[in-house]
Amino acid sequence: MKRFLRLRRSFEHGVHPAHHKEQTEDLPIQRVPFGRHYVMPLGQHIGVPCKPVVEDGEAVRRGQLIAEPGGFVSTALHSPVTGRVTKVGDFRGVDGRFAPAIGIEADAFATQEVDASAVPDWRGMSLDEFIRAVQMAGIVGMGGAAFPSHVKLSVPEGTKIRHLLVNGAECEPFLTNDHRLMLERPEALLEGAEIMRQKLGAEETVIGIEANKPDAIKAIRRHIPDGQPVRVVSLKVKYPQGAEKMMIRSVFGVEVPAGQLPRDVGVNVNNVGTIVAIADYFLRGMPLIERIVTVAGPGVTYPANLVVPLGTPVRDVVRFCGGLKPGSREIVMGGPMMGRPIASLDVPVLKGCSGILVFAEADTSKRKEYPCIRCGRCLEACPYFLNPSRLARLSRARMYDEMKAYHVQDCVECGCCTFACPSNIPIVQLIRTAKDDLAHRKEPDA
Amino acid sequence: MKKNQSREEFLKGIWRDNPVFAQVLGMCPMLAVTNSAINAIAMGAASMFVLVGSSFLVSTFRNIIPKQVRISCFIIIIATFVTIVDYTLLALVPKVHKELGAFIPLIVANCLILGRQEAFASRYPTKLAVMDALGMVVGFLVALFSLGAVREILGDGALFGVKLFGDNFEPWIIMILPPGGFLTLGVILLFFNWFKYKKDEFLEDVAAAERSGR
Amino acid sequence: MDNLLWIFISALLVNNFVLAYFLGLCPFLGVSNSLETSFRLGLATTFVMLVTAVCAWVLNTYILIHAPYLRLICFIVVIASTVQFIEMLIKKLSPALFRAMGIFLPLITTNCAILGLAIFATNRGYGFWEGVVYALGAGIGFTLALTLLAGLREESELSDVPALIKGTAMNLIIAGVLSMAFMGFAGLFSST
Amino acid sequence: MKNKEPRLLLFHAPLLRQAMTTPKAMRDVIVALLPATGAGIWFFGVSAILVLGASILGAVAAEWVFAPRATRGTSLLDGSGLLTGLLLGLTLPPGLPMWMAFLGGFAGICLGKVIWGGLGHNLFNPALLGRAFLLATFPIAMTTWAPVAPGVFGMQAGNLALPFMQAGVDGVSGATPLGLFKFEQEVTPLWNLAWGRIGGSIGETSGLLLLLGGVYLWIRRDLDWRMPVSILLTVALFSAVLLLFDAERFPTPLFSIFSGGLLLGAIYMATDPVTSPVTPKGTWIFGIGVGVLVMLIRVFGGLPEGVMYAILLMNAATPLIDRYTQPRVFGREAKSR
Amino acid sequence: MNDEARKTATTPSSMRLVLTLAIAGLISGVAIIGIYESTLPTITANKARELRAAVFKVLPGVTEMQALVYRGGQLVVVPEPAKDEPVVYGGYDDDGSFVGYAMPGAGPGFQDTIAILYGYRPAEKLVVGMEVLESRETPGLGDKIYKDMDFVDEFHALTIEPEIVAVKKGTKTADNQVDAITGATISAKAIVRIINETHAAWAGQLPPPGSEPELEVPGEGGGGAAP
Ligand SMILES: Cc1cc2nc3c(=O)[nH]c(=O)nc-3n(C[C@H](O)[C@H](O)[C@H](O)COP(=O)(O)O)c2cc1C
Ligand SMILES: Cc1cc2nc3c(=O)[nH]c(=O)nc-3n(C[C@H](O)[C@H](O)[C@H](O)COP(=O)(O)O)c2cc1C
Ligand SMILES: Cc1cc2nc3c(=O)[nH]c(=O)nc-3n(C[C@H](O)[C@H](O)[C@H](O)COP(=O)(O)O)c2cc1C
Ligand SMILES: Cc1cc2nc3c(=O)[nH]c(=O)nc-3n(C[C@H](O)[C@H](O)[C@H](O)CO)c2cc1C
Ligand code: SF4
Ligand code: SF4
Ligand code: SF4
Ligand code: SF4
Ligand code: FES
Repeated sequence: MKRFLRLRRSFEHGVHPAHHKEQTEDLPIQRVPFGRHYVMPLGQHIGVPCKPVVEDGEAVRRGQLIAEPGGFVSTALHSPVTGRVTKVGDFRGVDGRFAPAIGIEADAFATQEVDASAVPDWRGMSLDEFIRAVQMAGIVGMGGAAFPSHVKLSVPEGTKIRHLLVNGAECEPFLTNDHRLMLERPEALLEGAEIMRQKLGAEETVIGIEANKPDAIKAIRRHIPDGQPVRVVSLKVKYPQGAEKMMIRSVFGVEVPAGQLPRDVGVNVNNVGTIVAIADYFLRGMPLIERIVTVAGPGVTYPANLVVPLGTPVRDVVRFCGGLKPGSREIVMGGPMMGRPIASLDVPVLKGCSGILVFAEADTSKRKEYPCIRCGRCLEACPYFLNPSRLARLSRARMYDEMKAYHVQDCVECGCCTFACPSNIPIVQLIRTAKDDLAHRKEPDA
Repeated sequence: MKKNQSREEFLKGIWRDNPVFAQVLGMCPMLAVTNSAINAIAMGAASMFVLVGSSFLVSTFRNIIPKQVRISCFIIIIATFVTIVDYTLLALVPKVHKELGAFIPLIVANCLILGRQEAFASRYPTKLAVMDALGMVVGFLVALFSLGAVREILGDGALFGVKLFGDNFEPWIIMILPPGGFLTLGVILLFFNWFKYKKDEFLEDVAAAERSGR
Repeated sequence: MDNLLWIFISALLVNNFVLAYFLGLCPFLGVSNSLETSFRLGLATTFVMLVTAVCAWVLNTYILIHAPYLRLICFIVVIASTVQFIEMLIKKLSPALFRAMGIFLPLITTNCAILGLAIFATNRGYGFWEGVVYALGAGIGFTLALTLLAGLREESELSDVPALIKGTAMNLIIAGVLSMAFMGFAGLFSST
Repeated sequence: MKNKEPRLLLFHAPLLRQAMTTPKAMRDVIVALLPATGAGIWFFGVSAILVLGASILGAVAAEWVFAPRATRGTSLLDGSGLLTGLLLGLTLPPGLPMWMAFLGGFAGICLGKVIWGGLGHNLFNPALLGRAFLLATFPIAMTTWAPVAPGVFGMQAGNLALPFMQAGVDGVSGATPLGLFKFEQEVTPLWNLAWGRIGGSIGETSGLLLLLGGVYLWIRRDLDWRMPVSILLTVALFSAVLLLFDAERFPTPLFSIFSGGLLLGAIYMATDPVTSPVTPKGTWIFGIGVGVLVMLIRVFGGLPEGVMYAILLMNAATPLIDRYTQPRVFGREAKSR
Repeated sequence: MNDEARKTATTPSSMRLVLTLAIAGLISGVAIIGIYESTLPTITANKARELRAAVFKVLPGVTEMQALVYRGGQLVVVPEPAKDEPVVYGGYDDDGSFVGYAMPGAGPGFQDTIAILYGYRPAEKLVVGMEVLESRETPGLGDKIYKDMDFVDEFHALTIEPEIVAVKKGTKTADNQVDAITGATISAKAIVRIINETHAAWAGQLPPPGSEPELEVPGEGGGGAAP
């Protein structure tokens, strides 16, 4: 059975949204010209916010450290441009609320180049030094969660990482940034992967890519240096193929036990963007100061794949793409399935922002909601085999504690259930509400 | 004072604390024998005799009966009265007895009766106890009758066996069958709730009006 | 006279104690809000019914033929005391079992389903085995009805039932529908 | 650039949805039922139209009357009330007085839907609840099967009985294939069963057209194929086994499947998503349960037909089934819920 | 409430408890026996009257009856048949000559057990009357077995051998056939089945026609309890 499943190279359940990638998949990556104002939020990664090391008015160079980690699950921050720190204080964040950040004004006359003076010698490093270096390079998961990558590297005693899994699934519709990256910089990807693999002491690197990117698969296969243990695996096109646990299931045919982490089955999962970031730092000395963003969606005049300096206001990016079409009402950071809607165009591009998608009101989820008719479509969709219908009804009845019995905590909020629901029930929000309630009720005693 | 207290005890059972509608007690005989008005009345009468009689005895001897064995005593007393009723009906009106069948002896088990002994008769002086019993049983009778009447009228097109709608009325058989019992009582309870709800609403409005009036 | 299979099926489905005879409604409406409780109450009832059937048979064959007028009192007293005795026994022998259903026994012993069983069995002149099978059918039937109702009630917690209907009214209507559905069993195994 | 800042909305992801919506599902079912309905009208003439109309009217009326003033009318838009009425009508004998059909639809929606809080909250199948109510209330009228009408314009006198009055003429009962088989040991030829030129409820007679509608629903992914399959398989197996015992007394599998309301029930009523289990395993259990009950009632019970009762009984068991067939969660050991 | 307090204050001796119960029991016993004794005659009289009425109904022309049971290989007359001992009633006309048996029988119907009494004339092997004593059949359908006179009348001259069969309404041809009731086939067939079964059960025990037991005590027939 397991064997058979492995042959299928996929997981069970999940959904098949139209993937809308044709808009951008053939557009080469471009650079956005530097603008004037940049904002670097201190808490743009999962975990503890970082601590600024610059003051107002201080001059900073592109790639210079401007904030250091605030703890272990935290990373450094570097200036995306050469210029002056305008303000260390509160700026409007993605959700519209104010949050601590560093404002930088670009120097219009500076040559915006990174001083690659100090390229670290990763071979010489011990694992701990390497982890520290990754942390100081400000590298986090580019797969959307923006989880500090060094944390994943630091495996506790006894657990042995056998596989490095590079996540090139890009299962979310519209997004093609990982796709272009794999197509245009396969060497960098392979170099980065090799660095990670050696440091982790993993036996092999597996690169998982959805079957709808044959060119990327070919490109990478072509560049694999002989002797480097790399496997490129073509995966069934299905959302959420890119969810790490799903991908592990697809590639290795094993399920990561609930509540445990990939490392517990000897796998370390990293997004292709993350891997390339590793290569850029350890081979070219460039910390994480820019990322590739897909700008697409029915509301964008000229869709594109762009290299965007972190901290660039969405407004500038959108303007570069020819501005918004009339009637655009919703802008999402990330993918249409899991991304977050943003409250204003001043929001800066963050490390975890894989896409900027613009929709008109008609395309959004403003649809009439009907009662749950218990049709079971959501059960058929949920990749974690939960019972979303039940969870939603329990949440409506405010019976949050009962929801634990139905493993509400195992939900990753992938949105498959809501996608599948014919009654347009906001299942994910209902589940999120319950999770928050449970979490906050826990706080006092924990 | 005492006078209208006993009146109070009598009245509460009929509506506010109606054993069936408000307290949901003694359902079994309630539903089982109410497929015709006459049976309902007969059952009510039987229960009345038993309840009033035993309440009288219990409250008269309430100081003599030790707590520890009171339940047993209650049951013995009740069972005695029930047996008496049973034989009397069998002797005087065999037809009715046949209709009510096994449900006369079952009056013993009726929660209502034991409940009243425990909750009231064993604590209060005879007069009040009897009044309370009367009130309860009249309330019980009202419930039984309304149920029996509805079921007979719809289920047989008749009341007390008198045809109401002429011969080719189509009887609603279900009303005489068990489901009819459950459904009818359910609907009656629904109206009871609705009425209470409306009443509360009304009272609130009045209160509000007064407040604004001040 | 009636064959055992028919006695069993009749008591279990066709003439279900709760849904066709309206016996034991108080626990049916009172306790059925939780599934576990309902199920255990059902088991306890089944057990007491078995005891009752045996008691009734003994009484009928040895005592009541001489003094029929003592029927009611005998039934009550004997059944109650026997159950109490067994209750103590269980408490001693298997605390687990006691916790499972013992707590219900006092609640049940005087309820009308039990007494009804004794009286019906007597009226139909059932012999020992007939009585036992009858009790088994009635008990399991009671458990079945109780469990179904409990399940439906728990489900209705999740649906927005209008406030007016919530409570006894709703339970009665569910019961009504159930007994309507059980009418389908009418005549089961009687014509074969 | 040209356009001024838009006021941004903050709808939550996922922004994408698959095409199906609940009202569409209801509409599909109605469409799927049209052929069988047409056949009913063809076989039973004006009577069929009258009965169907009355039951639909009853259902919709109840929906309308009991809707809270605020949403009055809107609850009709999802079409589930109409569907309930139609399905109920299809399960009624063509000769039924219209007032009874109306009452059935009304009672079905009241007891079967409104009380529970409307669409999606009901525990029992409203249409079948309505039918069960009628059958228990007017057993004679409900088991009086009009013969197939002479032509499309044929009509039963019974339809026009005054409200609350009897249907005067009491027709021949037991004229359904099942009745004939059970009480006169008389087998109806299979072709008649499949095509439907036989006595019975308006919508139940034409097996082939019902299957056709089922296929349509299956293609549109509106029904869970497990349900009809499990029911029909169980019934077929059950009667096949019985045949081994006594080929004389028991019906053949094909007869069992095509006679009575089995196809209508298995394809359109057991599949009512609201009142059947959500979990796939639960669906199998439900289906098998229905199959077994149907055969029990038909073969060993007093009534000639048991599909309605079987489905209602399994409806009652659905909460339990759902509860004990929770799917195994990803990365966890298999356990009940 | 103060008497409440008093009660709890004094914990009575177990002696007192037993005594109380004993007294209560005694009183109730007396009461019950009293009512029993005082009502017994009327009750038995009622029962007897009902029974006689039923017997005379199912055996036309009968004016006297007595209870017969099968003991020691033959039918004997008993004033008081023992409990649950199968019994039939012999019916006799004015001049005391035997007319036929009234035979009680019971069996499952559509809803619940049906109990009937039917008259049987062994000489012609004829069923000459049938009365339903007890049934919970559906009103309007099943209860036609005693409300629908056409059906009841069919049992006035019915050949019982080889056996009675119920046929679809209006298709009666032979005189061992009964027209079933449309809409209540099952109940109708149940009646027929009960008669057949009862007949089969007694077949071996009834004496050959002509040698039935004599009428013993004129007047009060056996007051045996109806089944
Ligand atoms: C406390 C904590 C510790 C983690 N440690 C590891 C780790 O050791 N190895 C790993 O692969 N991922 C680790 N993760 C990261 C998660 O497995 C996951 O990769 C991260 O939350 C982003 O993944 P997502 O995009 O699927 O949410 C950790 C996450 C948390 C919250
Ligand atoms: C529903 C869901 C879908 C995801 N899809 C992808 C994906 O397609 N590609 C990807 O790289 N990460 C995806 N992620 C994030 C991965 O689970 C995982 O966090 C990431 O690959 C770890 O690498 P990173 O920490 O470098 O981002 C997804 C996460 C979730 C919960
Ligand atoms: C609510 C209800 C009650 C019924 N009651 C009886 C009954 O008491 N006796 C009976 O023989 N059939 C009863 N039936 C069964 C059918 O009326 C009857 O058996 C069926 O129509 C076949 O009989 P037929 O061939 O004479 O029409 C009942 C059916 C229903 C739905
Ligand atoms: C496949 C399918 C089957 C349905 N079957 C029924 C049915 O048998 N009876 C009914 O009242 N409604 C049925 N409905 C409509 C709807 O589910 C029903 O009105 C709800 O039970 C009302 O809450 C069905 C809907 C679908 C999609
Ligand atoms: S981040 Fe979103 S779009 Fe990108 S790969 Fe993961 S799921 Fe797909
Ligand atoms: S998909 Fe929507 S309607 Fe269907 S069961 Fe799930 S929540 Fe209910
Ligand atoms: S389960 Fe969902 S909420 Fe919980 S940590 Fe994972 S993604 Fe976040
Ligand atoms: S959001 Fe949660 S419940 Fe819904 S499909 Fe994804 S994991 Fe399952
Ligand atoms: S009256 Fe029957 S249990 Fe209470």
